Amino acid sequence: MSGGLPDLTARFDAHVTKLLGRPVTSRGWKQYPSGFSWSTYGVSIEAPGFDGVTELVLRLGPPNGLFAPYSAAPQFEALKAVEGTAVPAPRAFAWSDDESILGAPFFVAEKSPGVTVIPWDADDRSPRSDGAIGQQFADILGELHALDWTRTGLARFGEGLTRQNAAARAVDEWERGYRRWATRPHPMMHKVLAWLRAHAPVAPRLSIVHGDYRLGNFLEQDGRITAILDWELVRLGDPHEDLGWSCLPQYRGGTELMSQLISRDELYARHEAKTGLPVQPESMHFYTIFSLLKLAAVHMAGAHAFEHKGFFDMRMPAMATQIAPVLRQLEKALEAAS
Amino acid sequence: MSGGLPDLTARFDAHVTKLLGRPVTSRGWKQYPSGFSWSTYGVSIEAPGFDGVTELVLRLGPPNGLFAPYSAAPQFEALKAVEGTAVPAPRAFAWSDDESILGAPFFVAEKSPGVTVIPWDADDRSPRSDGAIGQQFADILGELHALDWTRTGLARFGEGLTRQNAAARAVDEWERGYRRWATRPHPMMHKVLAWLRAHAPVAPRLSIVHGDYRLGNFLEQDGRITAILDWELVRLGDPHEDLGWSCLPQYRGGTELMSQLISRDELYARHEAKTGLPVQPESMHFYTIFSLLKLAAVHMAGAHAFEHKGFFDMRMPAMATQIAPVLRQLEKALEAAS
Amino acid sequence: MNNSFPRLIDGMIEALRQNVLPATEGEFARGQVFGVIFLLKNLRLRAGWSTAFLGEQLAALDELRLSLEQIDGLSADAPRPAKLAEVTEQARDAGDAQVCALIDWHAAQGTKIPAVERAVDAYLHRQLRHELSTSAKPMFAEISLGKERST
Amino acid sequence: MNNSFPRLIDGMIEALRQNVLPATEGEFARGQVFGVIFLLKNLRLRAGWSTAFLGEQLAALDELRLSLEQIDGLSADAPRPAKLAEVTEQARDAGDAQVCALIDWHAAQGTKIPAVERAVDAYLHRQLRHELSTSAKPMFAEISLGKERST
Repeated sequence: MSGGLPDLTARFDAHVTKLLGRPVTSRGWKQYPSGFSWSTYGVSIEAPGFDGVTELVLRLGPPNGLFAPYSAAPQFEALKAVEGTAVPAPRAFAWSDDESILGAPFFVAEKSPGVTVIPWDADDRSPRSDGAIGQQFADILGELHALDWTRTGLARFGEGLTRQNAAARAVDEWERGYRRWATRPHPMMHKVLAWLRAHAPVAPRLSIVHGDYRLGNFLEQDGRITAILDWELVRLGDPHEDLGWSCLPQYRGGTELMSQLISRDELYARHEAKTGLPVQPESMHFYTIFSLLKLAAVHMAGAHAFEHKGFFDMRMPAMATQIAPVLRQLEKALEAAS
Repeated sequence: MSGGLPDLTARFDAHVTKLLGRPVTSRGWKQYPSGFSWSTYGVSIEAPGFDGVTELVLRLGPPNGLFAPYSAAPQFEALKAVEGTAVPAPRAFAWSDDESILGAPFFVAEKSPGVTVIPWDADDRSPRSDGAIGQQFADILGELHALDWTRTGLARFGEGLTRQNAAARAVDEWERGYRRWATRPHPMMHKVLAWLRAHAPVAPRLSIVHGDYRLGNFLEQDGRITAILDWELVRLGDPHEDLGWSCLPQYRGGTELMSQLISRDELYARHEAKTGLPVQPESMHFYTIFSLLKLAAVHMAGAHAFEHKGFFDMRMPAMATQIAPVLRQLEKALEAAS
Repeated sequence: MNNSFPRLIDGMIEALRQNVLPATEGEFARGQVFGVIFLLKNLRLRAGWSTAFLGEQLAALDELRLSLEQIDGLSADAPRPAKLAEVTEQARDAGDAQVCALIDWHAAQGTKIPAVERAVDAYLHRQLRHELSTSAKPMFAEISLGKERST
Repeated sequence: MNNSFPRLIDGMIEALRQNVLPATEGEFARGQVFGVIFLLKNLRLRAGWSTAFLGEQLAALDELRLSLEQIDGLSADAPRPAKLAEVTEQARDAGDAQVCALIDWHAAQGTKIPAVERAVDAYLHRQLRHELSTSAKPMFAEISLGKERST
């Protein structure tokens, strides 16, 4: 999408003009550096805006992005599904996968207040001292997993899904990712896939799974989480999947705190209080190993995007250097399991 | 010298205060990007300045520079030697090789008016169309070679030098350079050194040799050459040495013009008119091959400075990539000679 | 780490061209970026994964091959790495593909053979240790924040 | 081109760090520079002059060695490249040092041996042709001016 901002601005204005039925001229365009996958822009429009909102975020899934080809539908439906619930998230107003509109799948949402914290910035901006953010982090995840999604737009992504096949479907999905993105064969991935298939647990319920729930993917302001972001990996499945991911060592920043925010025990306890579901040790073990496999596959996607899709962001090959460390973690995790 | 400008400014002010016997505060510091070897700064001081001059150039020879370790003496003496002659050059006011003063050998000269033309910028800024610059380029070189240097400060660099040993001394000097800088053995250099020793000509006279006389090393303004610059390779020797260097294919920019400025015949004719010395074909052949050997050694100095002296300027290894093309030219030149 | 040396070089060149050059001020600094690009183009023509780097990976494959040969009664159907003729990426990838096939085959067997498991695990461990020992210290903070890390 | 692969990589890293980073605006672009630095550090651990690149140079040395063997009456004192055991920079440099010694020795002889001259010239020619065919198109205008060349 490089170099195309003037064109993007014009196309955005034309589309919003059509949506709102009145002439709109956007201003104050700013690209946010965060996000490895979708491009994120801040933009203002004149009042009355969308539903009164004039400060917007536009997210585009570029054709050469990390997990491309993209669809904006799951993210849009997830934001719609949590609107008005105890899960804070930007309100979403519009989306399309029609690339003729802005050149890529996109959605438009409100710009939520607050700032993000980058997981590996150990230097400053630490919001973690009083634990309030960590408690919200746990509570919001519990609220998300307790939601009834069956009457939301997400329901169409759950066809044929059962508590029995949820784990196998998750493994299938990321095995497809591995086969799509690996730039060379990785025997350890085969070993792990075989283990996962042999140890798939039954889900205690079918929940909305955020898919990338961790430090770095929410906004905070004045000690409060104002919005959960980055729903691009949202799916329906076992709530343990999000717990496993958010407890990855990668997000602990060398601390004992999950996502540098909350102890494992407190996370589990608060999650159980919101969902009524006790955390199952076998499920956590499975989804920890699953999360490492998924992380390895994400790193492979970085190598693939850089080498094969012309996505020349140096973060991609930098991610690719982390394949071996994650495979090493998998080796240790399987050793511990045997 | 990176990062040290505030310190350099303070030390410069202290030294100039001492030289002029009154408090001096410099301002308007600017580093010029040109120059592969010495660092060049433009700086202003209050009137009355040096001899009325307030716009100065400071050149420093950094300890990790291309041909380091450096001495400022030859350049200073050369500028002094041509002062008041038909060879336009900046007036020089002060110099020292004492590194305790500014951290490196340096000299201070007036800032001459005009701009440089970079040899490989084929795009624009061409001053060559009317030939006037080319004629001056030839005439000034002739004037330089006709100068009597025996009563100047350069005389001390000519001890033991004769018309008979001038070529051998030039070869010795650049063989030392090759041996100092080569990052690996280059058999072609040995072949060429043997050829040069077997074909050394007698110099028609002993002249000041600029050592790097070409497009890119002078200033021009309004169709006139205002100053010959970059005297760091100045030596005493055969005037053919400068002619051979300024006729290198590297400086022709794909044209038939020597240094993109003047035809070979006209250069020779004007040079002869100024010096009274006919250009000798055998000497030109020798100094063409010598100049290619010297250019190859300069390129090797680039590799050496980058790999061994911590001079992390990407122009250095870029120069190093040109060793093989120059060795190929030498191969062809020796083939033509045999 | 990625697989293809030339594609990695190409990507570095494009990142400098597309992402760094437009944000870099001054002809000297931009010239330096072009200098890095130029050197990368030369490396593309002259460099590759080193023999030391690939050789150790291939030695690990060969060790696995020999271990498998010594397992009595291992089915002739079992995929296994072939004997290696040359030190190349292609040889490593072909060997790893055979190890992948062996793992998949073994996972599908009703009766597991512990000696196969041990041989494969020894290979995976040796390969990973080598990968890690030829990896630079991560610089994710610098890459994300655009500044040197203070710690 | 330079001799030492790791030193070349180190120099590229320092040029980016010292000359590019301070002149690059914005955390994204600076982060990209760190990304290139990080990858270069990895290449330093994993890459080197390729076997294809060095192998051709060593084949040229071997050809010269065989040519010299066939010259009748060449003095036993004449330096010459030794038989090569391995494809490394060190082997190439050692061979080239022997060729340099041969050239110096021959230059010092009263009577020149045309066959030696021919054999050395054939070697020099083959080596240079290979060097040139593994060189990227020069980018001096870009490096000096900090912008893409329009031609």
